[in-house]
Amino acid sequence: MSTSSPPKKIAVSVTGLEKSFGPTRALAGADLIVEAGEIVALMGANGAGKSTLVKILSGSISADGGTILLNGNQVSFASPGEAQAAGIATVHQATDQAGAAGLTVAENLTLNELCGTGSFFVSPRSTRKRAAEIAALIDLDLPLDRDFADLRPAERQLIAIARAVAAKTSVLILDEPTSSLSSTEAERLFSVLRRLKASGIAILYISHRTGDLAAIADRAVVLRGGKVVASFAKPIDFSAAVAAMIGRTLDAALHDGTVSNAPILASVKRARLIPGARPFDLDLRSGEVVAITGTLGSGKSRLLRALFGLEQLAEGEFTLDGKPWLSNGPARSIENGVFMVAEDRWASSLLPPEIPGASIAGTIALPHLPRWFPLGLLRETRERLVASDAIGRLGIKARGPDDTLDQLSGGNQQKVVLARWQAAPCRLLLLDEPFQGVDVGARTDLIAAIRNSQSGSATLIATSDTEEALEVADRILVMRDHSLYEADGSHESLAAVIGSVESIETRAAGTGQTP
Amino acid sequence: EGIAGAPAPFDKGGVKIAVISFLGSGDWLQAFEAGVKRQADALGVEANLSQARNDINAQRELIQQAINLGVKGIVINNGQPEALKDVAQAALDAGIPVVAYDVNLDNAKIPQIEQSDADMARLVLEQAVKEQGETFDGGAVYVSGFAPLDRRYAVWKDFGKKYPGIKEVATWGVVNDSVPASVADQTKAVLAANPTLSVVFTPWDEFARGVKLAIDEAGVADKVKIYGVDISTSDIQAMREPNSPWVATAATNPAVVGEVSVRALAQLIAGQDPGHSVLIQPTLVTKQTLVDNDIKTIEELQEKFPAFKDSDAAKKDWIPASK
Amino acid sequence: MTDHATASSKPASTFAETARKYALFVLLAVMLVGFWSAQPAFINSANLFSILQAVSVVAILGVGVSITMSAGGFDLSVGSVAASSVMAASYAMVVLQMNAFETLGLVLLMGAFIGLVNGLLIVRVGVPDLLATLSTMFLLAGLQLIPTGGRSITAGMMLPNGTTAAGAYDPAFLVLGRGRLFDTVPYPVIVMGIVAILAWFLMERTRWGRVFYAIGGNETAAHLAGAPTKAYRLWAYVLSGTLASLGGLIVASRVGRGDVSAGNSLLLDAVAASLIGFAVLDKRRPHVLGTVLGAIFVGVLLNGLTMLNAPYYTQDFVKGVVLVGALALTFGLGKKKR
Amino acid sequence: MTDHATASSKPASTFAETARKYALFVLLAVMLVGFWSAQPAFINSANLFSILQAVSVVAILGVGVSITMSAGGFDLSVGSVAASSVMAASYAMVVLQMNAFETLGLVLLMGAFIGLVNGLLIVRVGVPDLLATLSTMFLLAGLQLIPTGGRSITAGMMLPNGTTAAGAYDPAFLVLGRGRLFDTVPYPVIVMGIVAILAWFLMERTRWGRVFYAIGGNETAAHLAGAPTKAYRLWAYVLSGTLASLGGLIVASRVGRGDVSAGNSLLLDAVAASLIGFAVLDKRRPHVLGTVLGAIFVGVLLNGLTMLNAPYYTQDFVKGVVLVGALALTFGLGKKKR
Ligand SMILES: Nc1ncnc2c1ncn2[C@@H]1O[C@H](COP(=O)(O)OP(=O)(O)OP(=O)(O)O)[C@@H](O)[C@H]1O
Ligand SMILES: Nc1ncnc2c1ncn2[C@@H]1O[C@H](COP(=O)(O)OP(=O)(O)OP(=O)(O)O)[C@@H](O)[C@H]1O
Ligand SMILES: [Mg+2]
Ligand SMILES: [Mg+2]
Repeated sequence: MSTSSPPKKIAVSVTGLEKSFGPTRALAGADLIVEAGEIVALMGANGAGKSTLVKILSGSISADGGTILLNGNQVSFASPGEAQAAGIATVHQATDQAGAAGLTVAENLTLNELCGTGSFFVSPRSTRKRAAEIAALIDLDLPLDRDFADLRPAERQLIAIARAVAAKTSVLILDEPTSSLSSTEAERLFSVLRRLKASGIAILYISHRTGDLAAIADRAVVLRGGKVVASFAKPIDFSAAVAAMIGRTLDAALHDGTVSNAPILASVKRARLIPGARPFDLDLRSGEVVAITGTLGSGKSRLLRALFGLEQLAEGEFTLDGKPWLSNGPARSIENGVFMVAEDRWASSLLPPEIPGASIAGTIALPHLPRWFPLGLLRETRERLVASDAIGRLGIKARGPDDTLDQLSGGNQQKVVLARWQAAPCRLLLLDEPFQGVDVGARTDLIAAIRNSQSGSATLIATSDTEEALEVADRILVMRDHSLYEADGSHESLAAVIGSVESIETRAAGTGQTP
Repeated sequence: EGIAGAPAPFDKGGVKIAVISFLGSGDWLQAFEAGVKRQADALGVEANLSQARNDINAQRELIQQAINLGVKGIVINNGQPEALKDVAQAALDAGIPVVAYDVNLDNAKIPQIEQSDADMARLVLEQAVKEQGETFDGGAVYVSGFAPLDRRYAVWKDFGKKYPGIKEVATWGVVNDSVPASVADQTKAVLAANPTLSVVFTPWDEFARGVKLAIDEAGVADKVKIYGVDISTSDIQAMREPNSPWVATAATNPAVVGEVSVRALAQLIAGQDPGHSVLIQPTLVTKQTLVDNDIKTIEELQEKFPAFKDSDAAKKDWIPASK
Repeated sequence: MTDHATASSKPASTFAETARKYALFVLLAVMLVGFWSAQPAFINSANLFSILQAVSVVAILGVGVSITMSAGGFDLSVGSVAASSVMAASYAMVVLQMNAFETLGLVLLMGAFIGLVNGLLIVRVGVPDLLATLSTMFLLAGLQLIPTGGRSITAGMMLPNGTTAAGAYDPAFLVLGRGRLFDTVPYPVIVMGIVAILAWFLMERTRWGRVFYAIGGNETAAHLAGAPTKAYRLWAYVLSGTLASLGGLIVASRVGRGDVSAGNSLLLDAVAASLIGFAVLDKRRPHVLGTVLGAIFVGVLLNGLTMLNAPYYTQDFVKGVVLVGALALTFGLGKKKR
Repeated sequence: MTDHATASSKPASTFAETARKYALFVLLAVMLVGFWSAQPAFINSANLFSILQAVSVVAILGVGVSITMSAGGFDLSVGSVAASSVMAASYAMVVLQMNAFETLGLVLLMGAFIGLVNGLLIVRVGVPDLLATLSTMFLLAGLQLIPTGGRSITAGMMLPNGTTAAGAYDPAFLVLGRGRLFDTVPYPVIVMGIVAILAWFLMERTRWGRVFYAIGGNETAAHLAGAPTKAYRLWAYVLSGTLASLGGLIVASRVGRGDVSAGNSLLLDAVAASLIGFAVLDKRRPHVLGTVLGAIFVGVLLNGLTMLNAPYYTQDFVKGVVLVGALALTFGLGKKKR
């Protein structure tokens, strides 16, 4: 299973790792080796057991069986603290665990040192100084005094990454670190990872973005049903890897974008997202799927939030079905068939397991309760029915509609959140980073589901991953400095559009323009 | 284990009574219940003691519960008439005799035992006038809503009318979990604001302790004197301290109150009539008497003052004296 | 595609799970049998009803507390709302000479209004729940005494202006607290039953209850799912205030006067009831059934101990021990590994 | 890397922000001046020190409460720990005839032990914080009375076994509560000062303090960052228990006898102090400086009102009004849109 270059030192070696959650066997004897100075991509469908493996390696849960060798010594960690002390740094998949609210950005950047063995005395000044050093490692530029609670998911993810990179360990594990990052930030992360790799650190990298993996992985290992089923050395054959992962081959994802002549369903006129930004127009035709991409903080989420009624435009107006549309909040939007999946699913959609309605059925039903049960009286059979349907349709890996979301893998949680908005007829569907952590197979299914349900409605998707945009959209727009750029009106091919988009971005970066 | 020669049912024994107090804790209650136990033991009676902890509603429930339990008689210790009249009547209807201490249930069938709060306050305030003259700036610690305190404070107000020279310059007070400490903090503020203050009337010994603490801390023990109500071993020691500002207190012996209550109830159970009103006279205790007679505890006070130790109220030949 | 296991049947629950779920019921049964054998009078129906009557006020307040808790808040003011309601009811009848129905209406409105003030402080002004309700608690504790200058309210009392109060408690009002249906079931027990059933239905069987819980679990998520979260949180406090004043009305009609000491320990007991309720059915969250059962649990314990003539200071102790025991059992058995 | 996040320099704080930050200080100053002009005796140093002395116990307990709160917990048992400590100290000296130092050691150990039990119930058994400490609260309220059969403890008292207690309060012990440094500063104030400084240093200037807050902000995140979160939460309760027993020692040495009380009002006051502290410096979280200032704030208010001979029942009311006002000011000005 290991590659054939003997002089390299084995940093981590996992054999026969077992872990069950009740009846779910998350790991069924997984084996894995990562050598020093190597980046190994761990691939697998949603629920394959990747995060479980990561959690065991990082000491946050304990294995039921199997051995872990770290630099040749057998280890078993009782806590994340022990794993860190032994030289394993981890970026976890869940962004809600990336830092502590109530603490500042600076404190969160130095959290590992605070929680581990940093200097005993701290002051706001010393913390800021150390935090600035850590932030510099990945060129992170955030106001150090901002409360963590006010950060956006991408920023939280970057903090977690900076912390792990700063930990100076022998093994670095990243569980979907780029799921909220755009390609620019991801590219910056990769160069940091390459540098770390050169200094002899072993890196385990998990992602559903094949593009990312292609860019940095030396080797790919595929996990399926809790076991390693295949391993690919460089050059990695991704279509074979995906086939091993999901048990089937995917059709070429690209579809030809036809120019839609359908009537305009929603439109934005002369809009400024923030004062001083360049005004833009946007028309969404019925049946159309439009993707917006752009760098971190460019305003994608803000546009979606404004359409959903969570924020106000600085200027400009919306129309929906030809009538002016101004929502004062989610309730009104949902009533009128404008739905939104917000970008941070942990903060925006998940309920703690002990409360009623934290199940798959309850999560899907929550926004539809007034419509489904106008008299107020709940009928759980109805909720279960919809949930069972979604489980089957989207291939959600769960025991049934009553499972609570905390038991699902990240990707499966995302599917549930998406399923929620397919459970009711809609006019305008706003999806903010909808494929965060969704495996390629499931993504194809989701895209199919989105596209099939698009007869009388429009979909607007914000994504920082151009590959995703390419797969899902009829039309791609680029958001930069809070303004939209339609790269090319002719739509000869989507690939060409992306190409021109990238060049605009490069030009813009070249001018040194700041917002 | 009955008492030979006693009227039924005491000749056979096995009598069970309930004693239901409004108070929740404290030295007064402890002594009262000890008196109840002593007399009940002497009578061969089982006394079921319960406390409403200052919750008048709970006291109703407890009386109801005693009726459920089928006791032979009920002593109601303190409380409020409006809340208790109808449950007391329910007990009578169930054939259970009731006596009430310090709460006027206004029922011909219910003997009232009283320690006369008014008499206690008058005793000690007369002592104050005797020692401090008819002209002084006084203050009272008082919180309304507690029936005995209301009655004692009313006497203080009357004294103010009777002697125009007595001026009430401040009233303060608080009832919480740490009365002495909280009252001490308040008193210090009062002392600072009213340098002329020379007499403090404390209708409850917990208040007196707090005021004494403040006077000691402010170092004005020679200028400000405390006239209080109630007594306990620790009160005696506080009064005996050299240069203690607490110079006099008036009290009945709570243990005696307990004994009298049980005796009156026993008579009712035996079908006899203890009389509708049973009065227990208070005693004035001054710092001087305590020091002169070298009295250090309640027990020693009882020895030196037989009137404090025992009361003749509600006695009968067949009722054995408590040990 | 993904090789997921979709056994939609729930797995057979383990022994530990069942034990956890019913621990408090079993304990209650054991207690009932224990007290019964020690004191046969314990189990007669009059006594059982007086236990229920004794806990009715705490249970009603506890239901309010648990509703605010499910919506992610905490109402520290219930005790003083109840106490103020006792004073207000007495004032209405004794001083203002209102009749029973006017008094009921007035006091319930007052409770709702205080709840509204709490709610507005919290959702409009943005004061944290504990802080806002703590302030209200202090405020009411003082406010309720001002109209009468600190005195208790009784028929024929002297008013601060020197006149004598002309009114008295309406006998119809006293029936609420003192009467019994069919001469057996005290009305407070019936009120408690109705409140419990309605609240249970609201919280567990309607979409509104679902939203209350969703807000408590993750307010942002509930908001994004279209729930008017502020309105819901406001309503939770209004409900809690109204229920607290209902509890106060029962106390008033039992006590028959406006007493300063009424409602002293109601807050802590109500909170205790709803916290014990967490353990009932192993829900680990506030819920109505659990709250009522928690109140009854404590009521049975105290009644039994009194019957057995346990000294008063052992009661708190035993309450604590049983609590710790029950909790250790419930939570200890279900220890989840991280 | 991000192209927005412009200058890392702080924006000039707006007027509202500054107002919010110092609202409580300003209010305190206004109060001081107001009382001073109404009653010149208010401002003399003896009175100011007696205010500080009056708040010292509440402040010390409040610091404990705010430490557990910052670690995401809540200690409802501080009041009864303090009350039990009063009884324990008295018992140690009066019945067991210990001297001042043995007593101090014993009682502080007891406080730490109770904190440990709380902590273990919470982190080992998994009982929710409020529930566990509520149980302990009830348990202690009863337990403290069992050794003396419900009597308060004074020299020469009769013990349950019929003998007379031979010991007495050690005069050295009384100095703690009654003595003054340089005949001016009461020792309790000095103890409060030391506790406040140490706790402030611990919470704001050491790694440990940051971790307490991190745990309160997001326990999982702190755990994943390598903090032994269970140990920290345990320690928070041990600290809180120890501080509560220190508060109890001060009460005991002041009052000079073992008084029966449940300590509930200490609990509420301590919680109030740390909640008011949220508003100090606009931190919106529990912190030591705020707690101490919150306690002083209430102390000044009560002292001043007493001096002005305000009826006792207006005090709670004014406390409530000022609280609501301060909070509305602090939170209302800084209303954040969701
Ligand atoms: N706490 C838990 N309780 C119950 N089941 C769990 C728990 N955590 C994980 N599982 C289950 O274990 C399996 C593996 O989950 P894991 O999170 O390791 O998947 P993953 O490979 O990381 O998936 P994804 O790509 O979606 O993040 C899933 O079926 C999941 O439902
Ligand atoms: N919660 C917030 N607090 C402060 N600033 C915010 C917040 N949300 C958005 N912003 C600001 O608004 C601007 C646009 O952010 P938005 O979230 O719309 O960007 P985005 O393109 O969606 O980026 P991302 O890829 O990070 O999701 C950014 O400059 C950001 O700093
Ligand atoms: Mg995962
Ligand atoms: Mg975004």
